[in-house]
Amino acid sequence: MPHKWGMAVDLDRCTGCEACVVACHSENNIPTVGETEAARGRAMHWIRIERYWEGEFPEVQVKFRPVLCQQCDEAPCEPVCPTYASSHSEDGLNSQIYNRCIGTRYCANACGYNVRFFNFFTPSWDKPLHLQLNPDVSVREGGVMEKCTFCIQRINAGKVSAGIEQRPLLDGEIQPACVQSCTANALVFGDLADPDSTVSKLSKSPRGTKLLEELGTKPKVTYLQRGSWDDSQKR
Amino acid sequence: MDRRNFLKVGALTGASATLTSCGNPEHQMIRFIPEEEIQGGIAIWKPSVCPLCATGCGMLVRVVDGEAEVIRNGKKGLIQMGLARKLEGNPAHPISQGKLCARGQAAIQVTYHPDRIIHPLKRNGVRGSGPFQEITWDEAITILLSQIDGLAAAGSQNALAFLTKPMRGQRQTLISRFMQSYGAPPPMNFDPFGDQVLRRANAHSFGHEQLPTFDIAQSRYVISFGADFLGSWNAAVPQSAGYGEMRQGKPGHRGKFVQVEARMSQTGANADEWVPVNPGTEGVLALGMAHVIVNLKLRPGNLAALAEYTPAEVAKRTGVKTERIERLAREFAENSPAIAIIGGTPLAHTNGMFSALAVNTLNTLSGSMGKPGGISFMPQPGKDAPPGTSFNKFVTEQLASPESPVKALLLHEANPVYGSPSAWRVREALSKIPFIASFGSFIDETSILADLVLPDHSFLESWVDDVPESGAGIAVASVAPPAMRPIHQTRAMPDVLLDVSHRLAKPLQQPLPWKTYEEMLKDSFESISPGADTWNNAIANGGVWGKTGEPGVRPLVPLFPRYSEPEFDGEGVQFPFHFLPYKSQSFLDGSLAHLPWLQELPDVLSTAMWSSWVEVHTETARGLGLVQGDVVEISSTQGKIQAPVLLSPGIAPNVIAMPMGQGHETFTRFASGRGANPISILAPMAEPETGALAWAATRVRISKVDAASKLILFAGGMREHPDDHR
Amino acid sequence: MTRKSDSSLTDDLLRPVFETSTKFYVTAAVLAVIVAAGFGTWFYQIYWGMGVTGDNWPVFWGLHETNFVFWIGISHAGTLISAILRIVNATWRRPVTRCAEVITAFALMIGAMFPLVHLGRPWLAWWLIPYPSERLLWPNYRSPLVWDFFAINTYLLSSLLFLALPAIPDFALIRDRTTGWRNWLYGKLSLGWQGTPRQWHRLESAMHMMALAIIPIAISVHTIVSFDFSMAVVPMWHSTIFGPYFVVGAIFSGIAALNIVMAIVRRMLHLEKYLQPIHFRNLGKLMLAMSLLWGYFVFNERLVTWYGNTPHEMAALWSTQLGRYSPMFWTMIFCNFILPFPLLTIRKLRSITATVIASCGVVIGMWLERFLIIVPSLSYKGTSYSWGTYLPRWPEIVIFGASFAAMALLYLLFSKFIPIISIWEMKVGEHSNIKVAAQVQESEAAGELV
Amino acid sequence: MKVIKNGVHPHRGMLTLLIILGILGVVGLASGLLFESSILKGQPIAQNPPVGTTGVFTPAHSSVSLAVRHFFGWRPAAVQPIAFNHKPHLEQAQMECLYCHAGALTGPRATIPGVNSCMTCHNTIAKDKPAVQQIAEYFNRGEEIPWQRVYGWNDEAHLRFNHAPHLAASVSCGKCHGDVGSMADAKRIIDHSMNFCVTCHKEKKASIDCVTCHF
Repeated sequence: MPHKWGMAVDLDRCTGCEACVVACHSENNIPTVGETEAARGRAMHWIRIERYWEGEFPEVQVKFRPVLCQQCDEAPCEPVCPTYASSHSEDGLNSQIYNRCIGTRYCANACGYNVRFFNFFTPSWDKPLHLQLNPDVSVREGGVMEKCTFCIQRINAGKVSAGIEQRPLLDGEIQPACVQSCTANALVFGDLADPDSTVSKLSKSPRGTKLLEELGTKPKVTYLQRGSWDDSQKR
Repeated sequence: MDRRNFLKVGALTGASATLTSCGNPEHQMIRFIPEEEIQGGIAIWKPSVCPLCATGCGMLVRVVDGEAEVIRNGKKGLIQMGLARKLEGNPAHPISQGKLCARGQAAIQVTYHPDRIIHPLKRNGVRGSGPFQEITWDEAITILLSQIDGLAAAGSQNALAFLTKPMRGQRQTLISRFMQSYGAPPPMNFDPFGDQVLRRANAHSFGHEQLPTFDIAQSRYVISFGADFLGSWNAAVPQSAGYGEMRQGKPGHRGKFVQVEARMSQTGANADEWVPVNPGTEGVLALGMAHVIVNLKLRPGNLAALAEYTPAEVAKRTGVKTERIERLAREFAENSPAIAIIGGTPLAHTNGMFSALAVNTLNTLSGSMGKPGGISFMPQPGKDAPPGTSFNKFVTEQLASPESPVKALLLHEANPVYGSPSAWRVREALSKIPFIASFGSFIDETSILADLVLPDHSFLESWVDDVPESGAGIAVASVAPPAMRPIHQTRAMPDVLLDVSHRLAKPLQQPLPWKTYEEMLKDSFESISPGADTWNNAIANGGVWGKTGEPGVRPLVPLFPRYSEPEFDGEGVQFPFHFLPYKSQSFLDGSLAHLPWLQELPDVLSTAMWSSWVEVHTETARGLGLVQGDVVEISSTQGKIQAPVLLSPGIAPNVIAMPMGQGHETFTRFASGRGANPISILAPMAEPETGALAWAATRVRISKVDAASKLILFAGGMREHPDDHR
Repeated sequence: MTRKSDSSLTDDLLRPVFETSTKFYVTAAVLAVIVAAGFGTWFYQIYWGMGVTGDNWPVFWGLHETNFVFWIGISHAGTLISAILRIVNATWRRPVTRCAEVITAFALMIGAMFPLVHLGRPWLAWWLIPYPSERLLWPNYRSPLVWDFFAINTYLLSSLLFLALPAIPDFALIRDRTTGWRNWLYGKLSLGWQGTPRQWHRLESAMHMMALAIIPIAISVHTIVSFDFSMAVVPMWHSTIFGPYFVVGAIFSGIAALNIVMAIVRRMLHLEKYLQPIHFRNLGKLMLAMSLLWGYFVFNERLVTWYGNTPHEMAALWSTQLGRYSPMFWTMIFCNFILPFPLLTIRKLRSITATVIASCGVVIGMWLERFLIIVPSLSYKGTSYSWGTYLPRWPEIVIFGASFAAMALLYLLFSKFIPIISIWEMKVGEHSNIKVAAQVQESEAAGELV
Repeated sequence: MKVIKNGVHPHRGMLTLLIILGILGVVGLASGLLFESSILKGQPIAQNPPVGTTGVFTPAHSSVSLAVRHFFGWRPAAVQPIAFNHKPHLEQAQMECLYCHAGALTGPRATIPGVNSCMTCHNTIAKDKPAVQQIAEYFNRGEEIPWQRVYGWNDEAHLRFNHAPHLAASVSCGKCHGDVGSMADAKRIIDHSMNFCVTCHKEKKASIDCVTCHF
């Protein structure tokens, strides 16, 4: 049975600590573009914490929202790619095949969430910083689009070991770097095809919403909205 | 040629023909035989301890083989070795609980930093100007020995000083023993933004001179007075984990969280209710709540002692409405277990002690001390090191006497030249010292003054140990062997110190019998919990932990502190704004500004990268005719700095705030000459009892200056459209 | 002016082919230098990466894509117009058609360059060609970019044919007047044309078929170009009117370009006798009609968006109406609508110069329109946190400039090798009816300035 | 032929024009090349390359020739520093592939054995052989032998191959590496084209998802 990888993001737990952001950089060899390029809007963060102000001083509040690739079932990025570099994997991931990418950047324009990032230059690391690179993930060269993969290298590794041991994958056995690092356990990853998995249960929560649902992209990331204290008092 | 290549040729045009002639990329470098058993491509996880902040998270290091450029017997070459690739929290460790914050995960870049000092250095030119020359370890040790022995010969052992960042565990023990047995004063810890005030207050209130541990997970109501406990204060990682549980871990019970502060912190941003108060009046609010609680007989207490803290009076002082005070008080009393936390800014006023005691009183009233969902104190096994002496005292003495009382200074990972107000004139003080040796891994504002640099291993390359002060309900002693072999010509500071202690003219064999730091750790751990394989288990798991003794809290009658008015430097007309420097979420007090991942990490509230900024309330800015990105000059009585403006609705109109961390003069290619350092313009105000720096007691004025803005924001929504950024 | 003898007409029209002034060489050289600079810049961009452009997150498309749409638009001048005119058999078309068709051919070639220029890894562009590869992969036929690939190639091929067919008799003409390599060359080009009635008949019928076929092709091409945008769920892109909107815009800018080119050719090759005020006036009328249509579409697009009032679309909309992009928008309105109107309607103002001025305005305006379709929408896409903006950098601007130089250069060379006015069609016109002459006299009576 | 009044002679006119254009075209491309080759030689470039303050950017390839070779998938055949001969090891000594290439069983990389593992046998066996003596020299110098990889893909393939699952699926070494036993030094006799991989994956009902190999 094919898997259907998905994520639940509990906005009530998320503290905006950004551990996930660095974890992602570390796991996926995401280049540090430097001051000049960052100023030109070329900084790469496969996962980011969006911050929104609400209300006015002194009654001001902030809402954090971790945004990563939503791994849509109806992904706008997929049909527009002329070379299938952006395509739907068996497990329902929006896979980005770097070697097939010719750099039209059409997928990034089509994406409603702006979670795709383009290698405007070929990155390099001041020695010996290159030793920190994760050998299980390829380093993308200039002209190639990249994005969150739900840590496909971890998914594949998990499948391989399970396959060799000839056992099914356990719920929570595979954790993307962001989920693993999330200090408040706000991120939960798992198989939506398995109704008993934690993520499936959370995705069905009454607090569950999808990001920009109106686009009809059928995201596999569910956002659990913040509860309010008074509700919990009523219960 | 098959079809495929034919098409390629077509695509490539004739140009390729001319291009193929160019040079050959593969160049051969000699490869040394590996010095360890290692299988290619297989990842192994090794325990370690995060050294970046005082939390002391236990972590796992993912080690995969790779080819590092090293020098072996004079030859440069490649060697296949196990290399740390990623840092994650150690699930078995009670503090980190398998998690690690952004800073901790970026710690890996300390090891691989391109500007790390890779071999011993000797000053070669004017002190502070920079030029160093490479020397061998033997030369380096000889120089150090001659200096120390020289002092001993002159009979002025007490002229030796040791300055470190706050350290715990055996490193601290080793250093203090070394100093003690040599006959020098105890080592100094440099930590101007630490929590001495709170520790002292806790000693008064609960008999523990220690930071508290909060059981937030079990708590139903958390009110925090300025404590950024989810970001940069105390044990942020376990506190975040607990916070998550408090919110959604207990079905049907969603704990409430109220934050009291003048500038919205990352923690404040998560609050159900954010309560801005006038700077320095947090304690007043706490006692106001206490007054209501006692008055309404929600808890027993001596109302007379609280007479002056009637809601009306408190409202006048704090700027918080009476009804709100009463409501908060009621909620706090009715939803137990409840926790009141104080940390950061409120303690950084001249009346910090008052505020701390006031909040402690609130906690005593709540009755959740030492209970689940309340506050406890971690037992700290093997904590025998005497407390360090005051750094301020040392500096003043230095400046006072014409002839430097300190003849030789040993420096380890402390950067006071950057990290203290310019009014302290640390640079002058240190410059008077004839000989300075630094064990640090980087050239920063302080270590550039050194005459001798003996670079330490990175924490991944050396034996690490720690005894966390707070963050878990049980006792924890962490220890871990090196996760990887050193990639540079460095040596572990403890080993060097032991080596030196044995080779002194009067060897310190007796107090420091160990050959290596490893042996010392082994002994200490077997003394903590005797047992055959304690040690092996400890280094396999990354430490030992468990219930050793009770996290006892002396049950106290609430003690009601006397009110003391906060004092500020710079009078209100000339300097209309309170100036709040705060620990940057990425760089803390600036010691992490050299890590590129953290430089490019968007600050979660401002989304700023690679830059420093000053937060100004939207209305205030409008009044001053300032827009997003305008560069302003911030002047206090002590000096002036420049920074771009960041509009924020989350800050009191009479306050401006600025993150610490940027504004380094010399601190690697990534941090040098970037942004401005708010610490430099702080007034040398102090909390009277502890003498701790009151870093929030400075007032400033701001004026627009004509300068190119270096404000780099990740969020295009804020970068391009400051008004639509909601 | 009276009817000329065939030979004098032929000599007139062949003069550019045979006479080569130094002025020509200088112009060609200057243009060639600019084109070379363009190629050098492209190489620079390939070497370092797309980062040398102003593209960023989230505005991943900028000037290159604008130019792509712009040039494809320009290409709609020729073939489409001449095809229509041929079908309705408007006699005044005769001197105009070839000028027009040439524009199509070259504008398409240049336009088709830009998709390559904008690629992050252009050396892999051949993956768009469907061929059975050892990877067992085909292009993704769901992608509008692949549709583009086919549509543009089809259009290029057919308009080249459409250009070549009626040129055959003229090739033959030159063949008969030359010796040596040119005799050989034009001999090959003229495909053994002898001018027999059968050949004439075949040519005519072929031209008719082509004319009929080319119109749907042309329309489909720019509709498909519009699909590049309208198929994506991006504010202001995801619109059903984009097809006709783009086609109208294309023809609009096409006619403008044609006017300008005709004026230049007229001046440089001294063809005042053949390209006459009437042609400009008629094309002007056509352009005016297009201007109205275009205005209607713009109004329509904006009104619907405003009425629909979805937050992100409104953000993009207001940025063009009052926000950061509004100066460009209002310039566009002025150039495409307010400027042409008086110049093309008021009799007193009507003149070649006026038409040319209006046309220049329209070309600028239409370029702005392409820019305003692409950039603001991308700037205001997705969550407001990730909004952005765009400013071009020098490589884009250099390549932009070079594309115009390339157009001029190609046109110059073409007019050097092939008479820019179809000689035989002129002759046919001379013989078949006197209309042209009549119109000419009438226009002179109207005191048209030449 | 007919010479037209006061005109340049047509033939010459055309030819000169063509020549001029040709030259300019070449200049255009050459300018690019020169600028670029100056980088290859490490000379300072006139215009600063558009790189970040941290100098984090390089061209996609260290040299144009490398780029071209990668583009065409040209890889020179591996030339080994020592004339290693698989035959005796596999035939006389009856060794398994996995004895030396142990990594294949448990990990992604088959791993080329280090000089240490050579010496485990060869400090006693066949010490007289010149090749073995060469190995000993390396060993004594404390250096690894710079063996060259025979197979493998260039970076643009973004291919993450893992030996372990293939062995678990009992794919014989020879299936992808040929009968190394019959060769002196291992040669790249099987083209590891995508076709080769995908065909086998299809036969074995293994996943042919792109992300199975490319990530």
